[in-house]
Amino acid sequence: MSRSTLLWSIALAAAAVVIPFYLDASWLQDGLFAMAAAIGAIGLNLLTGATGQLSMGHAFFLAVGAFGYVYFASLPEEGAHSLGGLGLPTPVAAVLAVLLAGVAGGLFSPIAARLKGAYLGIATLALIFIGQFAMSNATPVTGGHNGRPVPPLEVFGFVFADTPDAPLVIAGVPFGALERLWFLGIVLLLGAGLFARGVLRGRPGRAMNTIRDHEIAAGVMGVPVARYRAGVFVLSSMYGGLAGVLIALVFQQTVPDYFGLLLALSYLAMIIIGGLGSVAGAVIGAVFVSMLPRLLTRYSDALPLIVQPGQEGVGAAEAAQILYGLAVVVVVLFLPGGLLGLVNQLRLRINRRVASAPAAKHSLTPTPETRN
Amino acid sequence: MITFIELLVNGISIGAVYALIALGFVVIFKATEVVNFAHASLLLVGGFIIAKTHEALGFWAALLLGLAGAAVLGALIEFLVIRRANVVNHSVLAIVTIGVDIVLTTELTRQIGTEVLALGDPWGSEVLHLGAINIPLARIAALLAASAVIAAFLLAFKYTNWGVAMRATAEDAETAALMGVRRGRVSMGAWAVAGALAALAALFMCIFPTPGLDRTVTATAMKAFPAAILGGLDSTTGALAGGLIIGVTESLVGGYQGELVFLGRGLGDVAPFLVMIIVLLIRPAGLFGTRELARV
Amino acid sequence: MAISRTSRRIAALALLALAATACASEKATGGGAEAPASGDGVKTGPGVTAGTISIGMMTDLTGPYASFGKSLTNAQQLYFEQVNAAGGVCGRKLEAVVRDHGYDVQKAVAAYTEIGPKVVAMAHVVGSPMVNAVKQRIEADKMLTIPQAWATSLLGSEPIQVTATTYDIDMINAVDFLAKEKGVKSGDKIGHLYFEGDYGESALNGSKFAAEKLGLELVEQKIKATDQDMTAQVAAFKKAGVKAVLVSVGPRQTASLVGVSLAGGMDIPFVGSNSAYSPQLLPTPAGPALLKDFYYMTGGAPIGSDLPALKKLADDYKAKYPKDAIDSGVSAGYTAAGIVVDALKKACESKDLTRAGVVTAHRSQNAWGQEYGGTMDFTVFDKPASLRSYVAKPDKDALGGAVVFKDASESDLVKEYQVPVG
Amino acid sequence: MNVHDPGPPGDSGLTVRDLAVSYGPVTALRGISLDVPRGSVVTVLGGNGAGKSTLLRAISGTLRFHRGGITAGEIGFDRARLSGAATSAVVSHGVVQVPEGRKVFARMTVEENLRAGALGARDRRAAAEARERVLTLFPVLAERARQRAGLLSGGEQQMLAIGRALMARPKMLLLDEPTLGLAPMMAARIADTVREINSQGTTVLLVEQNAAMALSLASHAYVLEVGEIVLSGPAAELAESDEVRRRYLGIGDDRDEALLSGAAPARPALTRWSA
Repeated sequence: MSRSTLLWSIALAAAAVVIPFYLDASWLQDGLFAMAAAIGAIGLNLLTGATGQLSMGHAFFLAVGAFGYVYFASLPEEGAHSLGGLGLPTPVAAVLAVLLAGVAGGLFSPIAARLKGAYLGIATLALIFIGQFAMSNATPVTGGHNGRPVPPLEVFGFVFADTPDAPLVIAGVPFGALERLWFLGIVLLLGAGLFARGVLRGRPGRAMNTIRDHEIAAGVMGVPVARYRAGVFVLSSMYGGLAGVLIALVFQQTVPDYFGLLLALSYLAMIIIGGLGSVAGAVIGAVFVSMLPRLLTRYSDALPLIVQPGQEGVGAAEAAQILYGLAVVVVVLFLPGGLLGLVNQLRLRINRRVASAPAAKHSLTPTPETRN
Repeated sequence: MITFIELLVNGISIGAVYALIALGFVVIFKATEVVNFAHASLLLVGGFIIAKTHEALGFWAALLLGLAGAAVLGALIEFLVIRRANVVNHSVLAIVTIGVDIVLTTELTRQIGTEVLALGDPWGSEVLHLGAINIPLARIAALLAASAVIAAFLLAFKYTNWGVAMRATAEDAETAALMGVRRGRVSMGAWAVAGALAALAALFMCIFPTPGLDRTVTATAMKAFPAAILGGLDSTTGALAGGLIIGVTESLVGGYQGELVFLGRGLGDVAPFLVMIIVLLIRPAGLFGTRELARV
Repeated sequence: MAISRTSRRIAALALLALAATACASEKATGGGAEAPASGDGVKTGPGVTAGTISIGMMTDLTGPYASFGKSLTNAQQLYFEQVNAAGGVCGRKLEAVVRDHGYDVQKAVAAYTEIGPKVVAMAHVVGSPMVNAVKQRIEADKMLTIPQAWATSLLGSEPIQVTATTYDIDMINAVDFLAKEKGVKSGDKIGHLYFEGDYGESALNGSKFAAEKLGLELVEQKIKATDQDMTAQVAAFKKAGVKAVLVSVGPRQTASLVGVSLAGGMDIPFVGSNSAYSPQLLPTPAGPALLKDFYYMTGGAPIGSDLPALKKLADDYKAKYPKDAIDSGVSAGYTAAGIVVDALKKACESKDLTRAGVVTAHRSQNAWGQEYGGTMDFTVFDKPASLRSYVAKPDKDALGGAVVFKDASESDLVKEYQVPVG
Repeated sequence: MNVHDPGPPGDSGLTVRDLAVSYGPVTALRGISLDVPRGSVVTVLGGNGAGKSTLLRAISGTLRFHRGGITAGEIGFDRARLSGAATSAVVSHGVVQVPEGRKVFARMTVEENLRAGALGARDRRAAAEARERVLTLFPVLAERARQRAGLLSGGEQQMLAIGRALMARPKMLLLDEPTLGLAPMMAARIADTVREINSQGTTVLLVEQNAAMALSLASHAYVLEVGEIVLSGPAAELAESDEVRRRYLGIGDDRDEALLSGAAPARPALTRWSA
């Protein structure tokens, strides 16, 4: 770990810890959505970025995770729509939900193994439509169109929910559901990120990149291509499932409609914008795509060209859409490494300037430009 | 029986319109190996131009303008984005087209606003009565126009220099280049043709049985994806077959929903995708697709 | 080991940051606690200051219900302006906080988290999935909320006020109307075209109940909002030989259904839910078909009716928004704004402008809205506020594209009906 | 046995000067200089991986299909500069390549393949004449005009590939291992055809592993090894040289060696990935 990386990590960690003490709930919620998106995007980046398998159906696995958790954790309910549930302890439910997403990915992997490129992309697109159909018809599991409430996670008696009867106050700041979930989100994201980085930097990562770049060569070199492809698909689905569980916990209500095509496409946009094939890229892209519309909405009154709701002109939501569409195009045309590549370049430049300031003589020494 | 025939004819005519869109996918895929997710916006722009100009220009001139407008937009996307994107992985190009689509669709739907725009077609809500069978005139027009355009397209594809260059490029871009084929021109032409086909499809998507053009039209472009895939992304015949299969499936499943209730309601929308998955399980490159091409 | 040293440093730094600054945080007040009574002796809470009362709107300006959302927002802003011009409420000016969710559940949740802590009530929330997504929080916040959706799943919650009738009540009254005036009789078949989801399913509950009571056979066709062409559905209805069709879908699908039916020689009456019709359809090729034998049910009077309050609203609206079309959203939004403002006024009388105080004040009214053509009972919340539906008919020349065909009435069937709640 | 020393670039025929080519970080050719005078047949010999195909790609402008590029040097033909030109421009200057492996458009008919060959040319009358010439040269193509090219025998496919290239009425033909994988009889026929094409005035640059055949056709030859020219001279002289006899004409063909050492990339299967 280099000195600058260390400093960066410390700054980020400090920021992450301090944020819930300052920002109000809606910022925390946006942050949590971004974290969930980042986990999902890391998974998709393993699949699409690192292994070259186009998946447009990632939202389906998020849905499996979200509804899986709700079903495993809820108690059955009688009512206008009777709802099923297993009433398991919530941490168990969360783990099972992630596994279930993996199983769903595993069930689809025979198809995934047979198809490539565009065919795989559109076949996974079918998952979205079939998933929507299944979710709105499987009312006892999903609550139908309206979805169902999400039981809060409870670990060793600590509840990740608002507890008005027994408020938790730390340093004078009341800790509600979002403040508590914030730390859970950070832990999950960190774990998911480190694991994925391990995978990418190790042997499996190299094998995945070979499959992406030269599938036949990978086969010749003795990489079990089919097994890897299926394995990565399952792993990526589990990341999706985990993201789904976190989103459900933040939402407090899961609704089938949410897990639609737009969500799936936004995940693809994230990994492209952030940078294909790396963990940091996925995180940067996720933050960009999920925070952009919120920032524009919030500051629409201060921004030129953006009108208030109800007026003629480009509204904040539309501006965000256009910007994020443009970002995808611009990144592919001009920033082959995504925002991550840009960040690395800037960092390199700053480091070089810092390094060259005291000893200008050495500035002629070539610096490796192609660092990951 | 009458219901069945009505549903079948309806399905075939919708299928012909899907085939127009699917052909656009196929042409672009053959020329540039890109799956074009910006097709929805080509559809929208064609319809929008027709809707906005038919009152001033008359329907036929507006239609021509719509076709030309969508063709120009297609060519522009190729020229400004696809050609300049220097990527190895074609999945990335597909995602770029998603970006393009988001930008264009957002702006166009903003322009359309909350209106339902009429396209000023000459067929109105008239219906042809053949004994007990009723078929809207607009549907017959769709069937005839789509068949004529598809036939013309297939002939051009087979017999013109443009078609030969397209097919040569699709089969082996490097060798085609060695023959002096200008790849840029071929792919730009493909995008333009796809745009025009989409505009024509937009016309028939937005006239009677449906009330007019509004922001939801883009959703229909999604249904042409399974059509193109199940036929085989690199096969023009496949696009035709795929379009018809999807149209007829959708029509029949919708019409016999009552009898199919055990499968869950609202099946009509998913049926195309289910059919597609089943076909892909048996033939991973689609019904008429070439196997190697699936490796891209 | 670099890592462990790093983590130790991080922990130390974090603790330091916490200790040094947490106390300075704005959040460290305990947030959301009710402020004591202000100078005028009125107890206040979130969204109410000494000079302003903030009211939220969660609307759809960029999604499928954009035209409806725009009318709602415009009309409510108009209402607030008028109230402010007349001196405001409780000596305070009303201020609207508008967020567009584009009919996206996640955006709605995010919007609620953002504006929820800053407002005293929600003058409208478009879409029942959106209301459902934040229902628990609305209840926890005791936030008076007027959904612009009429599904039965929204009933049963004290702070949530569904205006007038629910979709099922409308459909029961519709079947009654068909039986009494359109010659539908026992043994006949009637069709029901409906959207998947709350809206369609609520409506279907009503039609099922009424059909069973009257000995009718119901032919169901469920579609999605993305379906545009109703040819297949018409063929199915025709095959079944239905005598009339109930319509609980969007305006586009209604236009296609009615147009195709008539063109195909199926000349029967159609009765829609209030969300099935929009005056924007009249200039399209489906217009003539809609004018022929199509009706729609609505709990609130259509803006084209003769009520003086609505006539004045139409004039004021036209003066303020000359470019915008007038549709059902205008009267619906205006009425909902009226409900919220009246609750605020009542709460002011009892010197309690906290959210809970507003809900309590609201729930004390049992005959609200005479001037808008329907009395609503707000004292119960597990039943619709009204059981009476108007039958409206499209009309090219009328304001809002529709006139009252039959005055609001409550069918005998509705009295026996047990509304499913939640 | 002199190390090649080309004269100053003339305005006739093909001239290559100090050419270097790399694929990303990998350098495939360096310091290549060679001349193909107008009307001659010149051959470049070399084993697999020596850089023969790269040389042709550099001339025909198809390096970018393989993510490669010219990093130094010049290629000229008559007065035109070919280095840096688009493939279609190279074709319109009259330099046409017959790709290795007889890449005919397998899903198109023989007739359509020939038509594709004329796509670079504008003149219709000329195209008709070229077609006459090709069909006289290869009567079998006329017989099979309506058959799918993929169904032809190996030799027929090679004839089609050459015929297709001739449809553009080239001044110069670049041939990439035209006898690879053909039976000796068929290889001899192809050699005869090349001779005939040359006698009709077309300059030929022939890249081959089959040194015996190539040296019998060519007036001048170059030997390429690991990206550099190691030998060059009049074909007859080279044919007498011990080294060439041992390495390219002897038994113990090093093609097998190359395969064994794993240097042979799985070319045909990979072209689509890299395209």
